[in-house]
Amino acid sequence: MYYRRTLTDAQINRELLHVVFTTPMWWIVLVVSLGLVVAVAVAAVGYMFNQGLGVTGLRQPVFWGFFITNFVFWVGISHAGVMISAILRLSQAEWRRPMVRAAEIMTVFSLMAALTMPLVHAGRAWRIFYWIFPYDWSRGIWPDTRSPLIWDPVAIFTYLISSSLFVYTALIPDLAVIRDRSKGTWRYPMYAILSLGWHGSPHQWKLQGIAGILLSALILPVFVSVHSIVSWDFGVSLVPSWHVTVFAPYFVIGAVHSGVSAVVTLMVIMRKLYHLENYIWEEHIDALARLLIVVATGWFFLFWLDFVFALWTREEQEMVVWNLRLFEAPWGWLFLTFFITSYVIPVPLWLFKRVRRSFTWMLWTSLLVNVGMWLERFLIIVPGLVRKGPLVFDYGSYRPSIIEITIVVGTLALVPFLLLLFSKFFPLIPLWEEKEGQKLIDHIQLGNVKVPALVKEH
Amino acid sequence: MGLTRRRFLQWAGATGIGAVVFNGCRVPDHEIQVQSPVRLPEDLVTGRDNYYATVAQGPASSEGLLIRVMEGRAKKVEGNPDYPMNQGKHGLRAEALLQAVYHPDRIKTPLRRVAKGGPFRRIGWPEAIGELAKILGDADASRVVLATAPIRGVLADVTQRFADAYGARLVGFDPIDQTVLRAAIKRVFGQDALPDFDIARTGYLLSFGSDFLSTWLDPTHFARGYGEFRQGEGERGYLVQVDSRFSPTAAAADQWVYVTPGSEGLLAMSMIQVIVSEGLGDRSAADALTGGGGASALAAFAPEAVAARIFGGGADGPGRIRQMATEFAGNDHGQSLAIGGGSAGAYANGSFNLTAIYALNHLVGAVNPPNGGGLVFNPASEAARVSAAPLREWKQIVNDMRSGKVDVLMVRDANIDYGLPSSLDVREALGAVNTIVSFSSFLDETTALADLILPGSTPLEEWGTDLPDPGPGYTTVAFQQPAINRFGDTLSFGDALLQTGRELGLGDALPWDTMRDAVRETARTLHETGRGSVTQPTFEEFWRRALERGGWWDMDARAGAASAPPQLPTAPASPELAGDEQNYPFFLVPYEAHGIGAGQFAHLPWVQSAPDPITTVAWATWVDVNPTTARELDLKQDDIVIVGSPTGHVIRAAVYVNPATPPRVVSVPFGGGHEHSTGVAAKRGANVLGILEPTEDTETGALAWAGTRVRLTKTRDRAGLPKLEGKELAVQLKDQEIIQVQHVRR
Amino acid sequence: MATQAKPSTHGAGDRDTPKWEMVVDLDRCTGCQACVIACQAENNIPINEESAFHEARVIQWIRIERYWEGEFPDVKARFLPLLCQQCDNAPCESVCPVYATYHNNEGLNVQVYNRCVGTRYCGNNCPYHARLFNYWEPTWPEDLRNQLNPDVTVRTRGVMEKCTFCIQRIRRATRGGEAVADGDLQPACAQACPTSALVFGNANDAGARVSKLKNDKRRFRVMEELGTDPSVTYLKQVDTDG
Amino acid sequence: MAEAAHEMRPIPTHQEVALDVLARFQDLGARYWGWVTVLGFLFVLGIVGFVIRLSAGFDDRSIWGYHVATMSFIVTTFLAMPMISAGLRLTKANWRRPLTRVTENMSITGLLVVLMLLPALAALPPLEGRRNIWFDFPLGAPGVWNVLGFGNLALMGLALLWVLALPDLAAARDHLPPSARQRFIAWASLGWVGHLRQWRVLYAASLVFGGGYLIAYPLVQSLLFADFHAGLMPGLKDAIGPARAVVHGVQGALAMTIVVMYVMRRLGGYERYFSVEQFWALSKPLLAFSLFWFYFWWASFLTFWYGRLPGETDLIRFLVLNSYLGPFIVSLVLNFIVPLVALIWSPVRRSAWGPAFVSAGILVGTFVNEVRIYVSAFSIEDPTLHALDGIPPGQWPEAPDVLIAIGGIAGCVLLFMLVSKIVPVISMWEVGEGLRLTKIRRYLNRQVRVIAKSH
Ligand SMILES: Nc1nc2c(c(=O)[nH]1)N[C@H]1C(S)=C(S)[C@@H](COP(=O)(O)OP(=O)(O)OC[C@H]3O[C@@H](n4cnc5c(=O)[nH]c(N)nc54)[C@H](O)[C@@H]3O)O[C@H]1N2
Ligand SMILES: Nc1nc2c(c(=O)[nH]1)N[C@H]1C(S)=C(S)[C@@H](COP(=O)(O)OP(=O)(O)OC[C@H]3O[C@@H](n4cnc5c(=O)[nH]c(N)nc54)[C@H](O)[C@@H]3O)O[C@H]1N2
Ligand code: SF4
Ligand code: SF4
Ligand code: SF4
Ligand code: SF4
Repeated sequence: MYYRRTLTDAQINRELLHVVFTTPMWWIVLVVSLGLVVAVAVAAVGYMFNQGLGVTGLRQPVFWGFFITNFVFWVGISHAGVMISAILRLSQAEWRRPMVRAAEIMTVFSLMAALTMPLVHAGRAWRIFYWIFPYDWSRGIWPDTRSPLIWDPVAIFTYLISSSLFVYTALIPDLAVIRDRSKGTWRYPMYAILSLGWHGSPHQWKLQGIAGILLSALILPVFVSVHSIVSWDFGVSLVPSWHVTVFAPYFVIGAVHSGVSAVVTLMVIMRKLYHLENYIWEEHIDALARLLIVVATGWFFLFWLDFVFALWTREEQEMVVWNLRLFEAPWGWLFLTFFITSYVIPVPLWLFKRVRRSFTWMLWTSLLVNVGMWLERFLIIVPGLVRKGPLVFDYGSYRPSIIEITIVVGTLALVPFLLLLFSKFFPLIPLWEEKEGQKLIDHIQLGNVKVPALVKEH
Repeated sequence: MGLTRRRFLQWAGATGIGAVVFNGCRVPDHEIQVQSPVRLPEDLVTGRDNYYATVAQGPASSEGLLIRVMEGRAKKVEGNPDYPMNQGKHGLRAEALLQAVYHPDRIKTPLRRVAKGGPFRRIGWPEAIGELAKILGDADASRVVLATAPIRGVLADVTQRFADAYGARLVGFDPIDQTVLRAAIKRVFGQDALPDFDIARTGYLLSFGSDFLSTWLDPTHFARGYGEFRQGEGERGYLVQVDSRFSPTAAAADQWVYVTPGSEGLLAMSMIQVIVSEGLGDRSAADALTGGGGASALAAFAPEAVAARIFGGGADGPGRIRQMATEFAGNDHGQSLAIGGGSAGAYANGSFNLTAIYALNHLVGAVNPPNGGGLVFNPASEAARVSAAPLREWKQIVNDMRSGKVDVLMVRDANIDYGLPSSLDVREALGAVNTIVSFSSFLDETTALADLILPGSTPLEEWGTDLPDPGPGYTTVAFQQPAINRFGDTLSFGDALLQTGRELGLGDALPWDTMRDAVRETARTLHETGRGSVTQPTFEEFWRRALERGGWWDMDARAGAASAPPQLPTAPASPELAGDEQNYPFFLVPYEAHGIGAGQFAHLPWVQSAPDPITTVAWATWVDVNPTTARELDLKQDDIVIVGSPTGHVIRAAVYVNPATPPRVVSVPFGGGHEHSTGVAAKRGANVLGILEPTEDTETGALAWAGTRVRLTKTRDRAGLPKLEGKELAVQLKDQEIIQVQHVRR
Repeated sequence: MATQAKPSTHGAGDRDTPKWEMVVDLDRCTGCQACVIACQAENNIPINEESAFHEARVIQWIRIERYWEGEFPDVKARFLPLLCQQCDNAPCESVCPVYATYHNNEGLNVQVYNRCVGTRYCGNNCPYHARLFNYWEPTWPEDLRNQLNPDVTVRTRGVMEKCTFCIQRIRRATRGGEAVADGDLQPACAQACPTSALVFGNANDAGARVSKLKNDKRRFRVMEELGTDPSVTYLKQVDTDG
Repeated sequence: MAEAAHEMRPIPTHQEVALDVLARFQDLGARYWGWVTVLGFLFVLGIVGFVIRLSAGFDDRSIWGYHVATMSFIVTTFLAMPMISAGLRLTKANWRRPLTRVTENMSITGLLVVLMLLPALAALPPLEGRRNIWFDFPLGAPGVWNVLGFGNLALMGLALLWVLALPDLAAARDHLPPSARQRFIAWASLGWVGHLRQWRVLYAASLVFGGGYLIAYPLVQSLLFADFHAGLMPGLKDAIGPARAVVHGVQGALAMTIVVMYVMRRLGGYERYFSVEQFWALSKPLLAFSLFWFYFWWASFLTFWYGRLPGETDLIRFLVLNSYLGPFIVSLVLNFIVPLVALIWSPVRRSAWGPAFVSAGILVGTFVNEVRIYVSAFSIEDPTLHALDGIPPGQWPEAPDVLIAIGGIAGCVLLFMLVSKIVPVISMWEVGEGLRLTKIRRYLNRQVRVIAKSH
């Protein structure tokens, strides 16, 4: 079933390194336009630093809004990489091969996008290192490790570093391939340095393999911890509707839901832009879609628990939050949109093989999921503050300012922008993984049909 | 740490770049310094402070203050614990005196208009005084009017002397004056001075329209007593607020009784009728009151006859009146006391109302009761006092101005252009006055029309005395002294008058060089009594001690008994509202704003920013509308409505849907809608004084400011009201009430 | 190196150290706002312009919340003065990543502006909404700056602030080391309060008014069920029924 | 490339497997009856314990705590096992084939659970005033809905068992000599002959019932948690509870599967089917779910502990720190620490004894944990309070409780042994299918297995 097409190594090299060695017009257009959006967002950040956070829509007591929502969203997206590469690698799912690198690098870039959010949302962003770095040069005082805001950067930096290592380790064999095809004053030395003298000896391959497996195993706890810790930013607080025990797994599985959907989106777009029809097939997104059905349903279960156990106390302060979420404009409409786009539309559709195997359908359904999941984060975070506790006197609303929207849109442009830049220098599909996959293809004859089969890896 | 020169230079360079970068994004240098936890800024208090005792007088309030001064700058206003009226407490307006001193829009030098209608030119004080003396010297003294806000003490004396010696007509102005109250007190008790109310020891307090916890007379003084009344030594007092509006006092009351606007006196009369006819209360007083006529003399006021007019129908009306009368006359709660004022006295029948209300006190022995808790008379005083003139007099002055009979108008905090009803067309009348001179420190509407401005100083910068009226029940003289040097080139009004008087050769009538001398003379007379709170052998010692304590008071100097036989009112019982019910379906019950009053405090940012206690609105004027009424008129919170009166004048303001507003009433606070004045006050809110019908109290001629009917017209506009309350009407969650209440049975 | 400040969660076990507390008598409070403005003046709180109300970013370290009950004619408005409750088990403290808010040995929840980076997490976790964020750089007209209290830091934009129990007054009163008589030391709000609804004092002094009142039969603490152990005790409002 | 594949035994044929399985299936020897007798005796003891409890009635709810804990233990271990089969089938793991039937046969314990549910429901206090997910819904809540939920799970399990057994029932039908058992099997095989259409139905039905079971199980755990634990525990608002129970269910099922495989290897001679590959493969998710178990517990513990709300702190004291500290530690060690420390080592995973040892511990830990959760809840006197009124002491089992626990577990094993003589305990068709989809070939210098992708 997999790898119906046999590809030669030369063909793989040629096709996957195409964009590295040529610069298509569409690439320039996309990079420039996305770059402009990012630049506008950077300008908005500058303006915000200059004026103060007054330019946001935040207010008493809605201290967190779009930025934190976006932070949680991007941390969520980052969960795709590990889910795809580490878990599938450990479970030796063959269909992982074309998507591992793109998923991992998306992890790295979305973590970067996520990290910008707590940075710019802080009242005095220029002092933020003071918050995270455990130094005590002049204060004689360390950051307070009791604060979830210390757990956050610790977990996220760990995740960022290990993900980057993960990407890099898997890149080395491909870097050597590029190095061998590069000339010039900067190109060759750059790849030569980056490829660390890789020449593909069995010893090197063995080390690389071990490193991959080890990193996969080690990164899994980090993966679970990151979004759990993000969830505890809310869970351990006393804000009604935040102080919920189910948040940690609920956030993690929601992250996987949005992250894997983002991988689907990325796969479809990559396939189109980079002409990767030989590598990304219906089977791949079909497998992703099946994974998504399970993940989304697990997510739904936890969402349902959150809902039921909020209502079950029939405490009025929980009720007012849910009342706002469900029945008050515009929150109710947002909630409806969130629920329909992240679950009601895509999951039943994915039950159909035809949908699962259609790139167009999968593109739009996966995009819908992330529209919904962005809103989900917003609806988890903000209503609890808008209706915070029994102090009805302070009940108000929150509307993001144009500055907040610009900055959030900037991060939405930043990640594809970085991905495009990355693709200019490194192949988005690992060459060696594809080549290895080719070696494992076999068939079994059953009666008069030839069934595709695989050499079992372990 | 091995700090080599090289590394040091690197660091220095890095810091320099950092400083440039951070400065570029407006991050100040101190941002980069990080605080050690060992010595926190909170631990460090340095510098020496001084406290100066002084006093702030309002039209009917008197707050003794201590001003904290550091390095010549006033930092904080605190209440003077020794001063009998406020005993260490102070209200928010007193706090904001600081902002008057350091106000960014304060007029800091004398100004003279270059040409009529032209711009102002700064001039020096000698020139300013000379100019004023020349104007007055040239003018026919009988065509000169001197208008000031109500004043007491030495300043009143100086002003009076100046006006008398020169021959000008001296007239007091206050948009919301106490003429009716004074007249009623005079009539019911034969007293010239306002009495004190011993709220702390009162058991049953029946208040008609007097918002004494927020704006009426001296709220800080009353609130001090109110705290004791609630949770003092004795039993908890019981407060009934009879009011056509839900004021902060009504909110604090145990019972708020809504009555049809203007029917307060009717209710009081009816209660008297019940008390007399049922033989409750003091029988001799009842006889005296009815002139021996007994209940039959009051038959017209029997509950059955008047209840519908008071409560607007409903079968239980008479019963309620009887119950109120019985409670008032009984002594379940201790000493009863009836007080009234505010809107209750602001109808055509205001005098009737207040007379009837205060007459109630005779029936329950509330006049100087031996155990306290009633009315306490203040000793009469010969000291000069400039009280606000009633509307009747002002109408005449405005007419005189219009017909060219006034050549010079001098104003000192008398903002008549803003404070008199628009239908009098004061602006046009002022146009006919040759020369307008203002002594105000801020550019209010009337000052903006002035030809010459001699900016006065603020209370923290000047000398003076205050004889509180109402006082605490005994002779009290507060001293006002400069806590700081004058900030800006200003001169106190008193000193300006003294100097001008010298120029004009009125020296005999004004025998002092400065206000300080005048104050010292007052002090000297007090010293000579050898009595009171400060007694010292030498005058200088007395002077120093009295200034330190903030004044002198003689607790043994108390007033005698009521000097007039009890009387009942004879004036009309009906409020005679302007406007017909058909076209103007709502009673307009305006009220002094909790902070900015009737506009006198609108220039002070703290006062403007203090939320109204009931609606929590700040900085704006709003219209209180009942929720059902709002629904009927399709009005929502924040909708802008036009409030129009039969005068044809209108205001526009946003609606506050107020659950406590009675259905047929709309309420609008005074004080907003300044055209001129400071940047803080100007172009903000609406001036409801402007749309009032210039109806008078039939007896005293005072403005019947609550006697106008209005209609509401919805507009398409909306304006979010600046209020502290959130977007939702704040009603506590039923399961999670955060305010706990102890329920007691009466 | 400086010694580490060790935050203790519970103020003052030892009786010699003062434990500052406040009692708020709801039966006295008339909602008059004197406390609000007194605090504003004492603590260099920027002027709450009209825009601050529109933006719902009013900074008042003590504010009077007004709750409605019922509708005309059976209507009540109840006032609740809310200030930082100086919780002995303060939820705002543990969430701050930089120890910008901590508990001192006198039972005060201290805010160190200089350390605050403005994450606003403490604000989220304060059930009393007592924490206020400086969204804008606070500014005063030049002349008005003359009034600023030199004992109190002027906060910059981007930091949290809240009621300090007028710590500068506490420091001034106690810097000589001698004991302070009950009532001599008052924060600005309690000092102003015309009805004496606010009573402040040392709860470790058994004779102090605050110690007596906090055990009054009308006592309660706002949201006591949260276990924040506030240092502000409220006395119930009294309603006379029927 | 694993060394296991280095020198490979030739792949047996489908027929060899079938004959071997059927021979064991046919055998009803003394050893079998001996075990059945012992288990039957223990089960009767359980019934005695139950009757003792019944005679005391339902007024004192606390005496029913251990009964519910036993029931929940069965739900969390035996009744969770069909999820393994359903889940592995969805992931198309080839190594699942020999062990799916063991787990499916275990769904027979659903019958016992439904029986045990009825007295448990009778012991529940009325809904009024206590927190519940029924919001005072009038139609028979919670009893009717619990019976429907549990019944649905039991039926779904039996349906899954039956449908997937059809080819093997047909084989047994054709293989066994005529007897009452053979006639019953013949009836049960529903005329299976192996049409393409029949196979299609079988695959579709396995998907429906497998998926259905995977959905029904969390709902049943939610019912258990909400009605029997949180609903009785004043102030407990622990939304993660049902999810943690599900995770615990998977852990318990994996452990029970491993233990059953180990016992069958040792006592039943099934080494050939339950090779190290199965232990190895199962011990990976076992490690994962042991970590998850802790993670899910930690998530709620941290939330409560950090929040410092007095009500929640009291609950922690009750359930974790004071009254049930002992059971908690036992459970923490056996369900988390031991699996973590043991199973991270590949040699331990790649053995039969290692996973079996860890799994046995997990089962003990699971029972203790169910005691902690349900006995504590049933010992609360007034569930309508909104916070604990003092911290009640832990409750030790009494003789009837011990009998019920032993009898319940024995009953489950007994049911499994009985049903396994109707439905062969190894899925012959699934194993056979796997054999056809596998071949051995040379790759570079060694032998490797090639597996075709299929259902
Ligand atoms: N290598 C090298 N040598 C140099 C120079 C150079 O550039 N390089 N520069 C030269 C020059 S220009 C100078 S001025 C000298 C400076 O040389 P010194 O005069 O030795 O100056 P410092 O080294 O600062 O030491 C001054 C001492 O005074 C103490 N002190 C500080 N304040 C007070 C006080 O109020 N009262 C008392 N009693 N003591 C106090 C300090 O603790 C310190 O011990 O060095 C000269 N030597
Ligand atoms: N950080 C720091 N600041 C200090 C002091 C310190 O110790 N540390 N010390 C203080 C004291 S005591 C002093 S005296 C001052 C000294 O302060 P400066 O007078 O600034 O002395 P130097 O730092 O020695 O630098 C003098 C400069 O002159 C240059 N120079 C050297 N020889 C000649 C020459 O023949 N002709 C010319 N045209 N230039 C020459 C050097 O290269 C150097 O750039 O600094 C004061 N400030
Ligand atoms: S009231 Fe809020 S800010 Fe003050 S100590 Fe308590 S939690 Fe912290
Ligand atoms: S806003 Fe400041 S005080 Fe509050 S948690 Fe963040 S850094 Fe700490
Ligand atoms: S105690 Fe001080 S800081 Fe706190 S509210 Fe009162 S005046 Fe403000
Ligand atoms: S000053 Fe006192 S009475 Fe006035 S609002 Fe504040 S607490 Fe209430």
